[in-house]
Amino acid sequence: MIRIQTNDVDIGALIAAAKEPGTGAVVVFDGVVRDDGITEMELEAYADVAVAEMEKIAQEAASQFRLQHVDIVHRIGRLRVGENILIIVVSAGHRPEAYAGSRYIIEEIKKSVPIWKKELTKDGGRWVVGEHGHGTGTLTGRAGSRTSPEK
Amino acid sequence: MIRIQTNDVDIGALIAAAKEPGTGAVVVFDGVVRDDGITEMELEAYADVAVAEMEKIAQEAASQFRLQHVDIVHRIGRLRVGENILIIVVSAGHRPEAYAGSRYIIEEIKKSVPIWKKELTKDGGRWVVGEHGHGTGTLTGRAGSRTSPEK
Amino acid sequence: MTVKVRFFARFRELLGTDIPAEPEEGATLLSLVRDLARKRKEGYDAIFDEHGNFHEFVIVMRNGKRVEHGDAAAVRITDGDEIAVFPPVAGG
Amino acid sequence: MTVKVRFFARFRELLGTDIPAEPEEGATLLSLVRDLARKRKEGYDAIFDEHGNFHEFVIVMRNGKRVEHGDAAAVRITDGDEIAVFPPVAGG
Repeated sequence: MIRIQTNDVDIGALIAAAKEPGTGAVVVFDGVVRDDGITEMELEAYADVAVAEMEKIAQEAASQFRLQHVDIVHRIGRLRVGENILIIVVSAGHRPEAYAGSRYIIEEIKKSVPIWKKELTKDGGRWVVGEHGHGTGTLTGRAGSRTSPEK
Repeated sequence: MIRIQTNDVDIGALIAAAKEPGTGAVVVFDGVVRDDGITEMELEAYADVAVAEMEKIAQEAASQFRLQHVDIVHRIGRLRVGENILIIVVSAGHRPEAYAGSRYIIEEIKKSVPIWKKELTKDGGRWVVGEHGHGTGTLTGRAGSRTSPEK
Repeated sequence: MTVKVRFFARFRELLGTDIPAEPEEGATLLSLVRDLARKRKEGYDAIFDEHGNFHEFVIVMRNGKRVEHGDAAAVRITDGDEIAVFPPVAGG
Repeated sequence: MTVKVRFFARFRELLGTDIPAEPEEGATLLSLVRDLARKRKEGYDAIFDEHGNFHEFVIVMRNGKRVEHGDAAAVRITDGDEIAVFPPVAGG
């Protein structure tokens, strides 16, 4: 299940559904609104493209790390401190693949999925600068080479 | 919460309880009985020592990776394929610490916590050989230097 | 012809989003976005530099595919296109 | 004096566990475990080699603290001791 949604999700149910007969390890990443002196966080997505990109990331991770199941649920809308932003659930036969696959997915999401966050404070708000958002050309090169028409 | 128990645990509730005001990432490891041609798995523990050792590992992980919260629940008794064996829930301000801390804990548990698994098959059963259980002296050296009386 | 232009995040706050446009035949991706951004100087300056080129960090997509800045002046808009313009992503 | 000896996993299957024992004064950790293990050859052979030393992989604890094999012949048992003998761990 790869989704962008406003609602929260039942992580326990996702874990149960991620288990296949050969599953030996499930790893969950849960990204949470951190209390950086903010009141709330507002998230928006270019949803169609974001879901397509997350599906691509999930497929790449499944193939590269032999994952048996991948769920990615990214929430949008207004979230309070402590609320779940992003839940990644992966299962694999053994733990090295499960950890590595999970980590791969979050790092790729940070790089290339069109979602933005605004931290709301008492004085207004500030858009969060992405970890790859400094115009270094890394994102440009990667995303461009991956989705440009000549590919 | 560091526990050895027969019952399963509500992972969703553990995740919710792991969140502190500064939490930005929760990572869950869930070790599962894998279908390696077995019917069930039987686990036993030297419980007092196992809990003490897991508490030591949790404290070391919390300090080394600045974890805000650590839960370790290791189940014993008879478990079916797909059931949870070991649940590790950690929270941290940022994801690198959460992933690294979670991984540290599972690797240390494999090395030094006195728990054993027997795979039950149609033909009987076989004790699982630990990943560090080949008499290489690694375990001997580590555990010995850590818990020997002269320390 | 009718196309749609979507701005996101800070660009959306400055220029709106899901903007229907009816560019003339021959319009390019660059000319279309420039024309729309000109309605508010702050929005234009957020996306373009003083030479009228996209700032290095700006990401442009046409129908969900990334378009390199260097190609934006050559890519002709066609009927039904969805153009998206946004700052660096910050999800996760 | 009364002590308790706990075997785990395969050793438990072969020799039982939570075994109360009343060793004589001067008994050592090594002599105590040897005496108990002798009740079943398969159990003894699982724990000791042909020289009567612990197999390299065997782990021995006294009151929850690891005892090195080389010290087992020198460690004297005292009243209330809990001795544990087990194969390599395999949790997680």
